[in-house]
Amino acid sequence: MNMLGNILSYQHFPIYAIMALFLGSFLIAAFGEKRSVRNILALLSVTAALGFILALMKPVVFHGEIISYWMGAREPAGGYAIGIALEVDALSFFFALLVAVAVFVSGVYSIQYMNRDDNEKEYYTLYLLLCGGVMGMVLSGDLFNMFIMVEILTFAAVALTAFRNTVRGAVEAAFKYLVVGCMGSTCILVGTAILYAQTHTLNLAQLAQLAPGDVNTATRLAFALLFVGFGTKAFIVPFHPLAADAHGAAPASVSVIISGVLTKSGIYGIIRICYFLFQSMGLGAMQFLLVFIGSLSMFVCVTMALAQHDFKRLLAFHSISQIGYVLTAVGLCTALGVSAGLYHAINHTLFKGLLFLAAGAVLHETGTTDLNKLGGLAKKMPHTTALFMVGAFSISGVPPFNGFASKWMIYQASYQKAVESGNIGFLLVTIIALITSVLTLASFVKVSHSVFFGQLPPELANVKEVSWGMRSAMGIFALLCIITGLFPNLVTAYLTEPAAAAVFNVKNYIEAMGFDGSAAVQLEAGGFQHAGVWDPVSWLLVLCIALLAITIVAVAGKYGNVSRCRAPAVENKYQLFYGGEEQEFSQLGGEDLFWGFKHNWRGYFKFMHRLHSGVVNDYALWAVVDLALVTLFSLIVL
Amino acid sequence: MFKRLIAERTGKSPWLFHINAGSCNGCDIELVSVLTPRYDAERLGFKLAGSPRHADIVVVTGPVTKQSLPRVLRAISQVPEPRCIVTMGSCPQSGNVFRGSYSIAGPLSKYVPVDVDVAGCAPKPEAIIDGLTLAAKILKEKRGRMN
Amino acid sequence: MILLNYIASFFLIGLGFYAIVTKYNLVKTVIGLSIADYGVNLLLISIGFNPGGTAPIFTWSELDYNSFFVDPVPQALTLTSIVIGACVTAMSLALVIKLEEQYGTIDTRKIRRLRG
Amino acid sequence: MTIVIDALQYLGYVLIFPGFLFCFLAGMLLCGIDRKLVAKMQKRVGPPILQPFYDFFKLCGKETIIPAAAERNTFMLSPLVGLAALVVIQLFIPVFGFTAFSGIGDIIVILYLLLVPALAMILGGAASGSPYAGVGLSREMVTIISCELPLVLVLLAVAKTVGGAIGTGLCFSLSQIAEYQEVNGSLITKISMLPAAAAMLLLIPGETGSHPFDAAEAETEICEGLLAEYSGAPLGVFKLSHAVKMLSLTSLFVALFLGGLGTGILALDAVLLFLLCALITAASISFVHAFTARLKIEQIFKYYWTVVSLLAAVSLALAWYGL
Repeated sequence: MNMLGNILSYQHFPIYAIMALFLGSFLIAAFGEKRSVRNILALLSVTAALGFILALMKPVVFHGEIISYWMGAREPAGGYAIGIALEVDALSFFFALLVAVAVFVSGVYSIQYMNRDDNEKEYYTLYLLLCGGVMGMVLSGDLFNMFIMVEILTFAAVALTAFRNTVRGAVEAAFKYLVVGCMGSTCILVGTAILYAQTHTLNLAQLAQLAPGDVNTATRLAFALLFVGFGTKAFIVPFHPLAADAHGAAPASVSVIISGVLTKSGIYGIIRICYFLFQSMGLGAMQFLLVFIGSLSMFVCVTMALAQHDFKRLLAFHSISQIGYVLTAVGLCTALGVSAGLYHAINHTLFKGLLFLAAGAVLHETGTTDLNKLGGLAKKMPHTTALFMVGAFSISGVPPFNGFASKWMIYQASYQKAVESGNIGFLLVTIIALITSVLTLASFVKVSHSVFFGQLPPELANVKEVSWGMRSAMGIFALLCIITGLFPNLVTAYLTEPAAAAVFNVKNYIEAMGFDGSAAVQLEAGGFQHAGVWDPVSWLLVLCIALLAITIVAVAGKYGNVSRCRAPAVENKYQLFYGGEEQEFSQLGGEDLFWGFKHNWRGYFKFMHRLHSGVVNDYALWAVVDLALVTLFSLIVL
Repeated sequence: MFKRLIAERTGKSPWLFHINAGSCNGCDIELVSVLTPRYDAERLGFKLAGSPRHADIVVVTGPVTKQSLPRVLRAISQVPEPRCIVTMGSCPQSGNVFRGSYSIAGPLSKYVPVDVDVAGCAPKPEAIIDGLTLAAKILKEKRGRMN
Repeated sequence: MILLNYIASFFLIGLGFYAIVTKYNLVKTVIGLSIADYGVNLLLISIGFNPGGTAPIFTWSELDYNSFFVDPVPQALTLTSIVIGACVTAMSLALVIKLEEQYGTIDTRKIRRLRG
Repeated sequence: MTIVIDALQYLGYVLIFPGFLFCFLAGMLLCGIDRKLVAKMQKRVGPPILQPFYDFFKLCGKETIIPAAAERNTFMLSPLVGLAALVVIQLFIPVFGFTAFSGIGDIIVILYLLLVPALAMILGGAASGSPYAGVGLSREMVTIISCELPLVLVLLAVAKTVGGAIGTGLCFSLSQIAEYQEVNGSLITKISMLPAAAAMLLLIPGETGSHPFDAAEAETEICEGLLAEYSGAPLGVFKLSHAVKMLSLTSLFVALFLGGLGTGILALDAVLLFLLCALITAASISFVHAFTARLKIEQIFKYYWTVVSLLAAVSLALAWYGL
C-alpha cells in the first residue's frame, strides 16, 4: 500500500510524463500493426502525458515547489552530482505544459489526418519519439541529457520531415535540416564538454552554481557554442530557412510540434543558458544580443513570409517571426518582459498549431497548399474557415484574441525598458514589433483571400469539409486561443508570472537540488506594472451590445431585404460584375497581392531572395558565421 | 417611420451607372459635363457610381451594337431594384445615323423597358439634368410601389 | 601532450565544418559531419584524461581515496556521442540515396527546389 | 438598484452618447460638411449637407443582391461588425474630461481597434469573390501598412510626452492623457508635439481612405474595389462606417492634441467636439480632396513612410529629449 502511494507520488510524475511518450513510441513500434491498437496506444500515451503534467500544476505553481528527481535515487555525493536528474521548476513546468497540450491536440488530429498515408506505424513511432524528446528536454536537470533529448528530437523531426518523401522537396528539406541541425547539436555537445572540463559537473543546478564564478575564455566559448546550438533548434535568424523548408514538407500534425514545441525547446535552452547557467542577463550587452537577434528574426521572417506563395511555407516563416517576439521579450530582462514573452510563447503554440492544422485540413481535402491554386474554400469548408480566421486574428493581434494580449504586453515592456534605460534602441524594437504585427496581418489577409475567400477554382468544386476529429482538434486550439485572449489576468497570474519569477530566482533553482546558491546573481526584475489598460471581457461585452443594437436596427430596417440565387444555374443578376462581361474564373493569385508594398521594397526582396538560395552549403556557412560572430561577441563582452 | 424615411429619400440620391453601348463619345462627354461646376448635378444628389450594384439609374449611350447588347443587358440586370433605365442621345432610341447598319441591335426598348428617353445628338446638359430628375421621380414611384 | 589533443579535436571540428561549407558533393557533406563528430569525441576523451590514471573499473573494495583513474563520465558521453554519430551518418546517407533517386544528382547546387 | 442604474447609464453611453446615435448623426453630418466644402472649393453649389442621410436611407430601401460566388454569412455580417467596432472605438476616445469607458483600453488598443473596421471591410470584400475586390483588398492593406508606421510614431511620441510630464516615464492610457491636458493645457502647445500633430493631420485622409489616398476604392478604375459587389443596406452600412471613421479619427486628434478645451458640461462638450472635428475635417480631408488627384498605391506607401513618418519621427525624437 505504501509502495503504491510512493509510486503515485507527484515526485515521479515528470519521469512518468516522459516515459508515457517514449513507451507509447516503443509499444507502437512493437505491436502497432493494427490500426485500432495503434490509435489507442497513441491517444493513451499523449493523454497520459497531459494528465501527468497537469497534475504537477498544484505542487509547482500553487505551492511554488521545485521538484527534483534523481534517477535511481543517486543523490549527489561529495558535493558533486553524479546521477542523472530531472528538475521541474515553474519554468520547466510552463514549457512542459505547452508541450503536453500541443502533443495532445496534434495527436488527436493525426488519427484522421494520417489515414491516407501508408506507414502509419512508423509515423506514430517517430511522432511520439519527437514528443518524448521535447518533453524530456524541458524537464531535464542535466545538460548532457538535454543534448541527448535534442538529438532524439532532431532525428525524429528530420525523419518526419522526410516522411512524405514523395512531396516536393521533402527529402531535400530533411537533408538540409539534418546537416545544419547536426552542426547545432555538435555545438551543444562541444559547449557541454567545455563546461564539464571547467566545472566537472553536468547538472544544471550545479553548473549554475559554479559557472558564473569562473568565467574564462573557455566558458565564454562554451556560451557561444550553446547559444548557437540552441539557436538552431529555435530556428532563429540565421537558421530560419530550415524551418520554412521543413514545415513545407512535413505533415501538418508534425508542423504543429516543430513550430509550436520544438522551437520552444530552443527558446527554453536559451533561457536556461542565459539566465541560469551564465546568469549574464544583467549585462546590457547580453540583453542586446537577445533583443537584436529577436528583432531581426521578427522582421526578416515576416517580410520573407510576405513573399511566399505556399501556405505552409508562409506559416513557417511567421512561426519564426513570432519566436522573434518571444526572444525579444525574454531578452528585455524585466518581469513584464519575461512574462510577456512567455505569454506569447503560449499563444504562439496555440495559434500556430491552429493555423498549421487548418493548412493541413486544406491539404488533406484539396491536395495542394499553393496559394495561387486555391480559393473560395469558405463555401465548402465553413468550419475550417471560421477556425482558421480565429488563428489568423490571433496571430495578427486583432483584439480580443490572444495574440493581442501578449503583443500589447511586449510593446509596453520594450517601451518601458527604453524609457527606463534611456536607450533609444529599445524604442526601435517597439516600432519594429508594431510594424511586424501589421505585416503579419497583411500576410494573413493574403492567405484568407487566396485560400478561403475569393473565387472557387472549378477543379475544387467537389471539396468537402474535413472530418469531425480534425475539426475538434482545431476547435480545442481555437477555444484555447479565445480563452487565453479573454482572460489575460488568469494566464499571467497562474502560468507566466510563476515562470517569470522562477527565471529571476536562480538561487531557488540551485538550492532545490541541494547545492549552495548563495553566489547566484540576483537580477533586478522590476515591478510588474502595465503602462496602459486593456480589459478584453468588458470590451467584448461593449462590442456585443453595440453589435446587437446595430443588428436590431438593421433587421428592423429591412437589412434582410435580400435576394440571392437559389437555382443551380446562375442568372446574370447573381453573377459577379466584370464590366459587363460574363463571369469567368479570375481569382487574384496570392503572389500578386500587395504589389504596392513589394514594389517599394523590391531591392530588399531581391536581396533576400538571393540570400535564401536553397543551397545547403550557404546555410551551413551562415551557421558558421553566426557561430563566429557570437563567439567574438561573447569573448568581448561576457 | 423608417419606411417613410426611406421612401421619401429615394428620389433624393439617385446614383448613376453609365453604360457605353457603342457611343461616339459625344454623349459620354456631355454626361460628365453635367457634373462639372457649371451645371453641378451633385446638388440634386446625382453621383456617378463605379459598379452597377450601387446604381439606381442606368444611363445607356450609343446605338447598342450586337457586340455590346448582351453585355448591356447583363450589366442592367445586375442593378438592384428599384432601378430606372435612361437612354441618352438619339442612338439608343432610334439608331440615329447608324440605323439599318448590319451591326446594330438597337433600339434598346426592344429588350428592356426604358423609363426615360433624353433625345438629342448629343443632348444639352440642361436636357440631361431634366431627364435625370424625371428618372429620379420615377425611381421614387417605383420605390413606393415596392412596399 | 594533452594540448595536442585539444588542438587536434578543434582542428577536426573545423575541418568537418569546412567540408560542409565548401564541398558541393552530398557524400562529402556527410563525411564532413562525421569528421566533426570525431573531433568532438576526441575532445570528450581528452577532457576525461588524467595523466597516469588507470581505467575507471573497480570493485567496491578496491575503491578508496587514493585510487587515481581517468574520469569515467566523458567516456560515457563519448560512447553516447559515437552512437549518435553513427545514427547521423546512417540517416544522412539514407537521405542522400533518396535525393539521388529523386533529383538524379548529388550536387548540392542542383538540389535547391526550396528557396526564396 | 444601483446596478440597474449603472447598467442603464452604460447602455446609454453605448447607444446614445458617445455611442451609436452620436456616431451616426455626427459622422453623417461631418461627411455632408466635407462634401459641401469640397464643392464650394471647386465653385460648385454642392449637395445638401444632409445628403449622406439621403444616400443612407435610399440604400436601406434597395434590394440587396448576394452574388452566387459570395460566402453569404461573411458577406452580410462584416459591415455590421465593422460598424460596431467603430462605435466601440468612439466609446474609448475621451470627450475632453469625459470618458465613457476609461478602464478598458489605451492607445495601443485604439491602434489595433482601428484595424478591425478595415479588416471587416477587407473580409467582406474578399467574401464577395469579385476580382475587383481582390485588387481593392491588396490596395487597402497596403494603405493600412503605409499609415501604420507614422501612426505608431505619433502615438509613441504622445505617450512619451505625457508620461515624461506626469512622472511615470510613459503613459498609454487615453483618459490619463486627457486628464493631463485638462490640467496643463493642450498638447499642441508643446513644440515637440507640433510635427506629430501635422503628421496626424496628414494621416487622417489616409486612414479614412479619402482623396487622394483612395486608391483602394477607386470607382473609376476598379469599380470601388472592395465594395464592388455590395448593394442595398450593407453598402449603406459601409458608407456609414466610412463617415463614422472620419469622426473617430478627428476626435482622436482632438483627444490627443486639443484636449483641455472642454467646459465640463457634457452637452456643450459634445457640440464643441463636433465643431472641432468639423474644423479638422475641413483642414485635413476637404482641403486636400479639393485640389489633388488620386495617388498610385506605391506612391501612397512611399509618401507615408518617408514624409509623414519623418515628421512623426522628429516629434518622437523631440519628445525623447524632453522638449
